[in-house]
Amino acid sequence: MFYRESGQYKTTYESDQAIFPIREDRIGIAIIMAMALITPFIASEFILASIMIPFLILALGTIGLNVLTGYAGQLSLGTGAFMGAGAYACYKLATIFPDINIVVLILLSGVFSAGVGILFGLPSLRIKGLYLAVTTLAAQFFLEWCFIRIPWLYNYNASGAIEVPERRGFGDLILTGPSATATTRYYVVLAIVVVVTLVVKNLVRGRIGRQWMMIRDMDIAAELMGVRPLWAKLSAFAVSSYLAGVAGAMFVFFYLGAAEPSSFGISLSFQVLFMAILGGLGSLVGSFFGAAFIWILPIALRVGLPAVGVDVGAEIIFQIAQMAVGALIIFFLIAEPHGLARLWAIGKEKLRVWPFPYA
Amino acid sequence: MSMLKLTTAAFAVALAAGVALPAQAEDSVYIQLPTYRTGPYAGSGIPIANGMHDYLTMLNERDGGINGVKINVDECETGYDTQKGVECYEQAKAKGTLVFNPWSTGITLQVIPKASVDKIPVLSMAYGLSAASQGDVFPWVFNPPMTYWDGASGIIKYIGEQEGGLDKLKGKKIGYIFLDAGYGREAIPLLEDLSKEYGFEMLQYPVAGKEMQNQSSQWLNVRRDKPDYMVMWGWGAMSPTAVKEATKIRYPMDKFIGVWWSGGEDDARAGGAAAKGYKTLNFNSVGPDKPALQDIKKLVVDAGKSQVDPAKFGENLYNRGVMNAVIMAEAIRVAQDKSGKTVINSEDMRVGLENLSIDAARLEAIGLPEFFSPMQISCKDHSGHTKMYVQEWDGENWKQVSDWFEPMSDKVEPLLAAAAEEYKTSNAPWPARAEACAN
Amino acid sequence: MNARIQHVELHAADDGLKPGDVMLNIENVSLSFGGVKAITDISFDIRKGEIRAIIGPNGAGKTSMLNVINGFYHPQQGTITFRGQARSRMQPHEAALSGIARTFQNVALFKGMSTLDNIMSGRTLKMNTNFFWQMLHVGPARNEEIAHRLKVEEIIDFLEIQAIRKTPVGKLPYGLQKRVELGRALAMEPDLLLLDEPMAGMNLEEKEDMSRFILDVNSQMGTTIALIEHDMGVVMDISDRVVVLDYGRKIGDGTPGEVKANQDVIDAYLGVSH
Amino acid sequence: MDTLYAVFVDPFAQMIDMPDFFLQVLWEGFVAGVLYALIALGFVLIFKASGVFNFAQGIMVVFAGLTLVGLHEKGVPAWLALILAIAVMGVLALAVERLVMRPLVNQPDIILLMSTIGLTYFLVGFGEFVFGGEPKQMITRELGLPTGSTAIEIGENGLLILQHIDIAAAAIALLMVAGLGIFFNKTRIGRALRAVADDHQAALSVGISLNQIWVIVWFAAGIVALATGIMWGARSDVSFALEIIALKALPVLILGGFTSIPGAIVGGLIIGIGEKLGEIYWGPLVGGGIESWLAYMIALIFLLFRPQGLFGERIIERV
Repeated sequence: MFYRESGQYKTTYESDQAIFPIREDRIGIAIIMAMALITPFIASEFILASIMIPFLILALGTIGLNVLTGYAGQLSLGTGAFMGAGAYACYKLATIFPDINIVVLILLSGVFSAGVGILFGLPSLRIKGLYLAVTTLAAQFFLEWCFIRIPWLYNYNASGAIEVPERRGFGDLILTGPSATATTRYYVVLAIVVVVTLVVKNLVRGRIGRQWMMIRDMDIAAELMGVRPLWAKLSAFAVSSYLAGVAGAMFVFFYLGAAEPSSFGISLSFQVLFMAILGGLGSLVGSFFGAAFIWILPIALRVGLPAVGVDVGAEIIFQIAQMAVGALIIFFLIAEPHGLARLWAIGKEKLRVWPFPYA
Repeated sequence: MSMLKLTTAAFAVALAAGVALPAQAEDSVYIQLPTYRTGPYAGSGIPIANGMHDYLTMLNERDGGINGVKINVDECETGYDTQKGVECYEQAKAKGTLVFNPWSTGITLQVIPKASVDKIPVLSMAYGLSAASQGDVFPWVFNPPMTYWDGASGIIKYIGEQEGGLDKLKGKKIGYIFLDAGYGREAIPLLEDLSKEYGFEMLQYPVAGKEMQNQSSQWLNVRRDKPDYMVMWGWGAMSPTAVKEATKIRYPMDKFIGVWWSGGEDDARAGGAAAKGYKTLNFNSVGPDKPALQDIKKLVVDAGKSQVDPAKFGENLYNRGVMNAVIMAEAIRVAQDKSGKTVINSEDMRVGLENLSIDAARLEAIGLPEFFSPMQISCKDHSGHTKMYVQEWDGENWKQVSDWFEPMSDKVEPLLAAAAEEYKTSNAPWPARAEACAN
Repeated sequence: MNARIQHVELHAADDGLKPGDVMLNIENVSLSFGGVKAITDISFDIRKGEIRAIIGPNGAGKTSMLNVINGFYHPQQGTITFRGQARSRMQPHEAALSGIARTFQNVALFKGMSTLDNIMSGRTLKMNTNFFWQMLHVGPARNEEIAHRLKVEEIIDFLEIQAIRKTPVGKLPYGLQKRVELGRALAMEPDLLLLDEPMAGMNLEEKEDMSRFILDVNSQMGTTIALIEHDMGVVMDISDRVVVLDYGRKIGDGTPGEVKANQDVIDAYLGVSH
Repeated sequence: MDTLYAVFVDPFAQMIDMPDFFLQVLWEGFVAGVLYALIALGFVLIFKASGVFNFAQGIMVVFAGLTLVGLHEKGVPAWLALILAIAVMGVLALAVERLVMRPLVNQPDIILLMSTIGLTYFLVGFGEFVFGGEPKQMITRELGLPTGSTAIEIGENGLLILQHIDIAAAAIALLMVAGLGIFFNKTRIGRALRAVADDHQAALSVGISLNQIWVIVWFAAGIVALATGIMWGARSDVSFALEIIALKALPVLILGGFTSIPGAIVGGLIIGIGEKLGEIYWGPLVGGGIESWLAYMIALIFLLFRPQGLFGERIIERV
């Protein structure tokens, strides 16, 4: 009733190819953006710092993996390490160039992780499918080792950890470090995530995104139509690891505040992979759904169960959350292998023809 | 669509809970205990968690809390994972915890900068950042009864005694096998320093966290290098595996000395009879016999309010957990005294910790005579650098084999000051101490 | 209409060849996998502007032949000359670049994409705005996208598939998928179009449509076509010349009439033992 | 020049210099390799019969071991605990087939892979929930497995120490491979399994029940996991920290090919011995700890030259 596109005629291909060709979608996105903007005024600091900030950052990491796996069809189990590459690059940049705005450095640090991504993407030219997934584990473990064994990366810090220095920008606002308020960090993260997501959307709806999808759906046919697999796969690896790197840098600079190599372990890779799959491969909006779900479910269980009077030990809740996540992953794979994004699409489809059951 | 609803519902619950968090009763204080009863480090984490939890519960049961103020305790499972640790910290902060005990050097490093801003004292009992003992730089961080560097110096001192003097260390080879994380690396600068000073060669054998249970390469290297002594900084599943591997290569166990964290009964038990002679440092007494421990047994364990396996009650790491709780409880008392309030907040707690003094008489009074060496924390010294001893595994139990002795404070203290300065510069702008010393 | 968006004509490139000149020449080509010979010493040519059929029983090496032509397989022996240029190990995307397009025996559409995107993907080689503009999707990138969209819409009109423009191709019936695949190949504006069994699995009506499209492509756009087809009726009706393969060897070559009269061909199809 | 010497000459000089130590390294690598191979074996069983890349094999090892030890801790005698643990693996196989594999039939590889990662998460939570999170000691003695060690003298002062449990592990691995070989080649179910591996639909059409086959392979993989869990648990403790080590089976599979049982064994030995030699003799050059990634790198480089694995056949792509 409220969501109907009939009567909205497009007279140019330009308007037909807009990101949100349907008016209701545009209104919806405006409402979501408005809500995102006022969140700091209504939510507690805990929600802002422990839920919203990491959720947005991980959503960006998920988009990164989605570019590679969802759009270009190359399965990767090394996202955590690529995020780490970005984080360490950003740490080095921030300590070498203390006067440059940290947002610039964060966006720049992705370039380094992109380089690493290209390097580890090279085998994808010969190795495919599950075999490739296993080789990305080489990237995961090798990079983790580098974060430990190359002291230069953490400025020879005795503890082997990187600690986020305080940096100011945009006037004299404290952006990073312990004194940065959750609200400031939230807005910076939100801005970066929204802008970068838009850019990725542009990429995937244009020539480059089509090339990725061609390689994903039928690599031989793509090649016979003039796509150079080298270029298409490596560009996917580059963009994907760029996004992962930016997400990793933000993860440390705006969320964790300090990081050890184990912060970028394989469990982070899996976490992001779950977000991508549950959200829906090949869907940007799905990345947000997936990230929200995987991030919030355990916290909701942890905070929510005691709040509603279920009194069990912290570790029991932890174990229940772990079981729940595992079981839900299987459940959703069975119920809807294409993830939350598909459910969303089906929901929209139903709304469009409501009150009739089908069009 | 069910998924969407679920997400929304989950979010709503989280939101509601998040808003409801800071509420607390008038006559109680809240302490969140970050613990890990799951994951690869659970073997060490469980007895610690039980000890902390049970002592505080016992105070509530026996005395109705501290000076009539109940201690609200809940646990937050970190799994020894820094990311989860930060979550727990944020949750603890939202619920107004008096003090934060990270129980992981990684998490400690993570929360040190935050805690100073949020005004929550971090109590990292004999772990974490050694340099945090410098109260003038780290007003919000406490690491009593001593630092890792005290421990490392203690081990070298003990080895020196075995060899008949520190000068005999010249030309000796001392191997250092450690968990390759913030925890295990913390002792390296001091050991390197001492190796230069006394002329022994230090060989490093890092064990990656995820390879803890696969140490055969490290021990093959040990077998090749034949170090005269082995020093271990192990935790969780690393320690039992190391003990087992050491027996496998037939390393002389009496030359194998662990830090206090590698001294769980289960750690040594894993090596079976062959582990006899394995030594570790310690700074608390082992065994269930102290009166306060008996109170715990009666009021908490036997009443079914504890998760501890009765057979493991009073073991080393359990008592370590109790000791951590004693420090908190005593600090609360001091804080109540200093602030004149019974329901204190985290800033009062910091003052309490900073003026904490537990002497032999006080230990006697709380039913824990000679439970640990008397400690005195001050504005300047947040660690106390108290005494430790060496214990040896006799195949069944830990036996104290040395007197209580002091660390090489003359060697450690200047390094601590230098490290604190370095931390300050590398984390510039590090806030200057704003809190007055309340004396 | 946006003035900055230039209109591109849809036809094969002018390569200086006149209709009837040899466009592609295959000489003594042999291909084997391990010890198995797929193609043995085959020679034939394809002339500009013609419809050339390749026929033969199953396993005769027809598809392998197409794979050799567009660089997917590399023959061990023999030379291939395209537009006067002999080539050595050419990569598939280079074949595409030189103007060879193709459809597949088992539909090889990009299943995750819509009809529109599938056909747009045929324009890949003709699009060249850089990464920077692609990221912003304004200016040159958007103009380019729209210019090529116009082109693709022409093809959609030509193939009469306007209604399924935004449908994911995986949901389409087989006959329409084949049509979309042809559209995708046409979007490349090829000089030489290779069709691998374009009518397999179609009913009579669909076959008639497809035949009409092939003839129209050939006559209106001037595209040279090589096709593999099992339906002899169709082959004889629409092709100018036919080459017959059997067990990886050439056993006949000529106009439909000549081939029909060739004794070897009749034997091969009726199964006379060798 | 020094670098070249350190990389190409010195390690070999060390090997010759201390032959007993070299043999010890080989032996340790061999034992580790056998254990990797055992994990890989369970994996191959499932992949062969269902095309499922079973990421959960590693966690099944821990879960099986934990069940055994956990039951014993709760007072069940060792022999009964062993039987019960086997039964639990059987129930797990049934549950996985019924609740995971059957509803997901015909889904793409990545979905099946993801479901087994989901299974991994579930089993970790479930195992800890039931048996507690702390590492447990394997009941080696109670199961009648040998403990202790034998030292063989080599040359002057040379000593090769062989743990009896390691010898037992190698022997059991050998027996399992032989047993599976016979099972696959000589029995009716084995033939059905191979048929399913070749072509699901064709197998269905000749009356083989896919569901039944899947239960059988998951059960067989569960038993292999239990054996692995016992062996590995005897070397260190049974805890979920083993999970990461179990990932080492993946490069083993790459080397050996996903479907080859001999490949799993040979791949396991190459990885096990290769990473030990690398760590001991070349690791110190770059600061040690290379064991954590060496196996994956070996696999990666190997794949670049032979994408089909050691025993796989070259794939001819068709369009």
